[in-house]
Amino acid sequence: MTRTVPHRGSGGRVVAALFRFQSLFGLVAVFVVAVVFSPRHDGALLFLDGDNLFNVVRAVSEIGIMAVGMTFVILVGGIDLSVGAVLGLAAVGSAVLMVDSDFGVFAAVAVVLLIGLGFGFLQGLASAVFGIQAFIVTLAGMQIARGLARIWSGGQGVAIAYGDGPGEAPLAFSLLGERTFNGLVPIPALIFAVVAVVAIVFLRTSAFSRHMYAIGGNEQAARLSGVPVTRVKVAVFCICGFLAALAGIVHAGQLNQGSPNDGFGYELDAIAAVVIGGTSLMGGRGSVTGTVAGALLLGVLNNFLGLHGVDPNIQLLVKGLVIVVAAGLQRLRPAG
Amino acid sequence: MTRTVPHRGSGGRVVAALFRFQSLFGLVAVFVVAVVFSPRHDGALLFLDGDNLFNVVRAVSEIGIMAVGMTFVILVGGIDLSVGAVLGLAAVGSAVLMVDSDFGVFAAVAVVLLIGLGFGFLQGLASAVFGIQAFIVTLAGMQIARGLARIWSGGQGVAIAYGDGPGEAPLAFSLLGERTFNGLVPIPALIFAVVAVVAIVFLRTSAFSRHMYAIGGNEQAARLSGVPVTRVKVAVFCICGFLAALAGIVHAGQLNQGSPNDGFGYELDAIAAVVIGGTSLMGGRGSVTGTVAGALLLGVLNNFLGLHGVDPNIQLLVKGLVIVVAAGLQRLRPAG
Amino acid sequence: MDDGVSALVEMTGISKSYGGVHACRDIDLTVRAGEVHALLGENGAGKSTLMKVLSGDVTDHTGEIRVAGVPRRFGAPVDAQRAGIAMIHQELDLVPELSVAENIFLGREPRTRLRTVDRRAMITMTRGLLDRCGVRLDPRRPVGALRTGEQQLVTIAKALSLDAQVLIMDEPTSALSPVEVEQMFTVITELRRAGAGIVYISHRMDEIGRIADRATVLRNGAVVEEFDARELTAERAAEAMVGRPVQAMFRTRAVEPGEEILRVRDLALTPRRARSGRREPDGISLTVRRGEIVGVGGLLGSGRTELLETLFGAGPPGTVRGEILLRGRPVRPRGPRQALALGLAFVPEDRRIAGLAIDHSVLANTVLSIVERIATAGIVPRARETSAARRIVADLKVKVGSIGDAVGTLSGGNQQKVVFGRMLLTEPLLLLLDEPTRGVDVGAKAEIYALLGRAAEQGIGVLLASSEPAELVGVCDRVVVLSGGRSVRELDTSHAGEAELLAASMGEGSTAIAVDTGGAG
Amino acid sequence: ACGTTSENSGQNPQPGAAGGDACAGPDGTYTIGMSQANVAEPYRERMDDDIRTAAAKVPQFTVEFADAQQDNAKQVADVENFLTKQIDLLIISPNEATPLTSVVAKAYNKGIPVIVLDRKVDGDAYTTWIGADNVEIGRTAGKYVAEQLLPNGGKVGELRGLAGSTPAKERGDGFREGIRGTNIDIVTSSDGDWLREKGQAQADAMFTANPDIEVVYAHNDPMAEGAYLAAKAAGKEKSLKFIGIDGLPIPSGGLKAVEQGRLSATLIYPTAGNEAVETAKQLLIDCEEVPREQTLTTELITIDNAATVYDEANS
Ligand SMILES: Nc1ncnc2c1ncn2[C@@H]1O[C@H](COP(=O)(O)OP(=O)(O)OP(=O)(O)O)[C@@H](O)[C@H]1O
Ligand SMILES: Nc1ncnc2c1ncn2[C@@H]1O[C@H](COP(=O)(O)OP(=O)(O)OP(=O)(O)O)[C@@H](O)[C@H]1O
Ligand SMILES: [Mg+2]
Ligand SMILES: [Mg+2]
Repeated sequence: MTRTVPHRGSGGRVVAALFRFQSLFGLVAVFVVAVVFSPRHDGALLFLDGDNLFNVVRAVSEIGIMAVGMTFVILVGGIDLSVGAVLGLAAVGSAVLMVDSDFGVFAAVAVVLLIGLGFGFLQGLASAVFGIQAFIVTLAGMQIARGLARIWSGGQGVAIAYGDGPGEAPLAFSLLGERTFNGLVPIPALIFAVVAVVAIVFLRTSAFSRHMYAIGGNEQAARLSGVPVTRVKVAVFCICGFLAALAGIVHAGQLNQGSPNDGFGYELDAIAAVVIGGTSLMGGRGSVTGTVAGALLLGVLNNFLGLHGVDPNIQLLVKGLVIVVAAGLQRLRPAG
Repeated sequence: MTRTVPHRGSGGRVVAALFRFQSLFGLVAVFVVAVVFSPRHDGALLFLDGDNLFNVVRAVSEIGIMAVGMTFVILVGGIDLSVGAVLGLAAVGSAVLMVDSDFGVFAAVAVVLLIGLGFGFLQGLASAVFGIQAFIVTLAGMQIARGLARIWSGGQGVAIAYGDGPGEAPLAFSLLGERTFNGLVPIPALIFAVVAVVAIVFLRTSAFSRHMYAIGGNEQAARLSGVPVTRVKVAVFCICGFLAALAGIVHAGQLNQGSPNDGFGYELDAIAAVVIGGTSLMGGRGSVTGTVAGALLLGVLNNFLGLHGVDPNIQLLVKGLVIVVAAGLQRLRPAG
Repeated sequence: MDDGVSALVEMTGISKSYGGVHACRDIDLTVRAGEVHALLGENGAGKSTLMKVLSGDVTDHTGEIRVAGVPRRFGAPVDAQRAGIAMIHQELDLVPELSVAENIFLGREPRTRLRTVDRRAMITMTRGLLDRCGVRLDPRRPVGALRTGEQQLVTIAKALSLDAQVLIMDEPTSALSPVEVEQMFTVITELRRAGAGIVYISHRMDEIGRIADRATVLRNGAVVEEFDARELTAERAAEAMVGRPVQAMFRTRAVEPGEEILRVRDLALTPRRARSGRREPDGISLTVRRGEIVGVGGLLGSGRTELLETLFGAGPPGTVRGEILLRGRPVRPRGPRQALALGLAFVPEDRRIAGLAIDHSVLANTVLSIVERIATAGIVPRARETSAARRIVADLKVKVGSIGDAVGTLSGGNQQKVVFGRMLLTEPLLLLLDEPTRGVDVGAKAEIYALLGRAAEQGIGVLLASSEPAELVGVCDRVVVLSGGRSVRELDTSHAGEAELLAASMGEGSTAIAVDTGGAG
Repeated sequence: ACGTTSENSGQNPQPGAAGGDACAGPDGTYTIGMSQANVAEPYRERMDDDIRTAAAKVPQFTVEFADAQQDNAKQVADVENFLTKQIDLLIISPNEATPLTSVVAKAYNKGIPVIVLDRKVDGDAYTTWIGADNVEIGRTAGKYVAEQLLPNGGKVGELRGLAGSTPAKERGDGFREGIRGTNIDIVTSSDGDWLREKGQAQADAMFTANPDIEVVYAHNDPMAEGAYLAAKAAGKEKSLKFIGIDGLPIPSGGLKAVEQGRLSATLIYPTAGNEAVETAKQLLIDCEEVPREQTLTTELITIDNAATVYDEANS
């Protein structure tokens, strides 16, 4: 009988619509700055050079793939500090399996992805079933993955040589370092795009994703509504581990090597991408679209600073400030 | 009238009393293992050697000092990833001020502590006033502090030579590398102890600490109860920055050098110490006693593994597992 | 007992304890088809716990549950839902970030053929459910943006969506005003007619006589009496719950109001950033004098909460127009801290969200607002702290084992008293109370009213917002009625009664609330 | 595990070529991109500094620096950025060999002369490599210990660089070659991760567990300094000998440590910064051929020559 209709003016509606794309604000801003202040060469804007733009995407593809998985974990209120180390483990795994153990590409990739998934699974168990805080579980997981990678690789980077002989990896794997569509689109960028699109669609349409949001928003309510909280949490860590391993495979393929130190510190970049994209570290709020925007923002920023040859130390300052400002932009959203 | 007095048997009471010291369980366990499996020399347990024990404390003193500040930040539900970088900035600052700018010890120390405090203040502002998540603010702060340290030092470690001449630091500063009480107790360990005791007393008795716990427990309720939430949060970041700077001074004094890369990754150790000590990353629950125990646990573990000359890769695995188990022990607390 | 009506649920010998607390001891309870079974008892009597056992939330209990004659053991809430048992929880368990529709179908999302969520079906079905409850809400709005009362309606719709044979309603009306309560009763009647069994928990005694068929009274975790509810009077029920006659609930004392403490004239707030779902003050005038209890009445969303928040400086930042005079001096509280310093005290509506740090001790929660005051040089003397807490716990008769216990283990009413006590310790001039007896049992209510009376006698002014007309009329000297953020009427309760209050609330000047008398839709 | 990639071998590289069109003589202006693996190691920061100082003396040169922060992938992106900007010459000090090989080849095949410093890349798609031989340095250190410090044999503790890094392996292997056939035992090895504080903490444990160590061989000077501090705390600094590697001519470097008597010796690990700029000059301004490999020699520094070498380096 009661009606409590919220009256919004049409102006409010426009603002509201605009703010739906708020996670893109930072990216757009940085992009515009990068274009306007792009260095030129023979009058052409170097930043807008097709190759350069694809370089940007390629450069962020690994962080981006990991950040998608990280978004999932953060949405349920967790965090995964192990992704960088899992990337390293996966890179080593791909190299060792193909080079030393003579696995085929598919076998190696499958095994490595399973390892990532399994690693995520164990972390998920520790955090969801035994109730140990995800931060500390994955901090420990990071060390363990790094240790395993060192042991497996014998402590040294394992170079991947291609060919049919023993000790050589199938040429197919080197595709990861190539470009497609007339040599324009790097394969890693393509993989990132596919992962992102699948994740976005998944988040929008699946019941599982509703459960994720619910757990992050109010775990108790989710449990009472019959959401299989533990299972969802564990699954989310599995996905994150899986994607970190995928990023590791891409890494190895791009660099023709798997080194145990690969991916060092990547977890922080991945988390930064997620947060800049507007996902709350408290869980329950955020999107993969935002994460992709966040990753691209970091990429454009790196590229822009690099193109200008900004002193690396100043780069640190600028990047720090941009991250804070971009995260601050997320706060402008009108409440409600 | 209903009485809902919780009747605890005396057995329950003992258990409850025991669990008050739960944060020490892990430390005790690791300590016992370290003693029992200590390498021997002429029949004496090397681990229990007085020098060795003090070495352990000295080695964790920097992490310990930072972890005390980190405890404060985490208690109000925040986190500070910048402490490692602030340590580096402070180490550089001490060296540069004394060596290049001819500051006296007290002036240099005062300025550096103020820098740490100011850095914490800015981060506190960004997080408490502008509502940007502490994780991301301090992640950016980490980069900024690192950049500043690199710029200030010119990228190279600044050696501290002692003497009265220009370009030489006052001899008093070298005390930080010395031991007192018959050359037994390292000064850094003493500083750590003083910081810890002050913090423990402060947390137990002060009105300010009641406010901290309240904010971590329920920020909105704290605000409505008249707790100056913003001020407390900012203050807590100031304290954390201050202590990180203190750790940086200790670092420079011990190593006779301030290098911009000092303290790299220390933030994770500090957080690990806090969490192993039973402080919840959600805020509102925890103690400095636990943190001290956590830091010592990490130190004993490192020392033990080092004494045995365990393969560094295996060390990573062991440390990871111990961290998870120690954090898991915190979960044993009986409900209620 | 067996009068031919089939028992949907039989619980026998149910016991459950938390640590040393026996929340339920050997309880038998049956729920029959087509009945509304009221479950009564003081705060902490074990009502919620018993129902959590039935709904599969609490699983480590002893005793047996039979559903339609078949013994069942639930491992999780889903199991109970599958067995046809749904529960509306006392603490609103919704996910703020999800929309109304998503909340209602959480865990049971309708799927398309591609196994994706069928959003369109979900929204249509939600509309239907909300219509049934008589609420017009956009199913796509996030629940976090809804008022407490609206959220309560959503939980009701959610429970309805389960099409449960047995529906447990744990204080479903605590945040509702009379209009919505009526609507809900219509729904309950419908359900009953369809053969569902309903367990109804409420501390509003007048509701019990109206809606319930049978009543079971718990005390100390055990069943003490069963009634035919239709002949149950409020007094009789209260006596059964408390175990002795309850003295007159509302005070009868004639007030001798003193000097004016608070004068609000044409108060209006334009928030810097508009937040949907809020009704900021838009022209409110009222006065409170020493020793006076002034009520704030109105419908859901009339702006009572927002008025109190604005006075306390806890509202959103924005431009305040009009005047607030505290003892004749103009003030403009910028925040709770400043308001407290001025002698204001505020007890918020939702104690879990805004009142308490649930894991912290009763002690820590009680003295929070005065730790600075009792500290010397920033150091809080433990003795003073505990004595203050002990005193207030004794004064308010808070039922707690030791002041070191976590406040989350107290019953709802006792939690409410802790928040109340914290504010009394600040020795305020003016108490701002927002639904202070929400979820509080009759006995405790009487205590709180007595307490208010005592506070008033000491010269404290009280401004009390409430959705319960009986409370406003019974406790307050005057009632200011709000509508659409304006003060539209002022009633003198020595002349006016509940009927007039209701009429005034629903009357003129309302923009936010359109009362639709023609049923749903 | 050092494989090679074959993908650039078809590109017909010209070893030692002057880069053809790259050379525009003294009238041109040149942008040089310097891609550094990381600047967290003092040695590499010094390399950058040397390049900066040397290039400042060549008016035609502007140098831009990039810091890969120990990340192969970032270094690839850094080089790509340089290519986008169409630099005239690339100097790169690779983080690791294989991962950088293909991007270096890409630059080289575009006609950009590439000077590789310190660590090599695989294959031969670069113009020239300048660096020192870590195995040789380790061997020299070993011989010094065998001949000067412990002629009658004795026990050595080793502080290793970061596990998994090539120099750590090479400096360790070389040292073992240098002491082969003597009575010297490496009784313990710990990872100091190149860091002073890590060296100190590891040495603490090392001295406790092995009180009879006489010499500490550290893979770099900072770790040797850390070990010295640990010894000092244990009151053993007089009876122990410390040797390090790098010998950086900076105030916090090994030369000063030797001069001031904390370290017995250090071995110069040349940064090749000056040589790189010199080579760039030959390639771009003088249009000369350069040798494919320029191996720089190390120098053993003891208290006798520390001060002189320091002054020379900073003159
Ligand atoms: N999670 C818990 N931990 C410890 N004790 C609890 C817990 N939940 C309830 N209790 C205790 O169990 C008893 C019964 O609580 P319950 O919530 O069932 O009361 P209730 O009858 O629903 O009261 P109210 O009317 O206030 O809602 C109380 O003494 C309460 O303190
Ligand atoms: N969009 C929103 N954002 C923040 N808080 C909100 C929002 N909507 C409602 N609230 C809060 O919910 C409470 C109001 O809900 P409730 O249903 O209790 O209203 P009420 O008390 O019946 O009506 P009122 O107090 O306005 O007369 C207030 O605390 C208000 O601040
Ligand atoms: Mg209850
Ligand atoms: Mg209200």
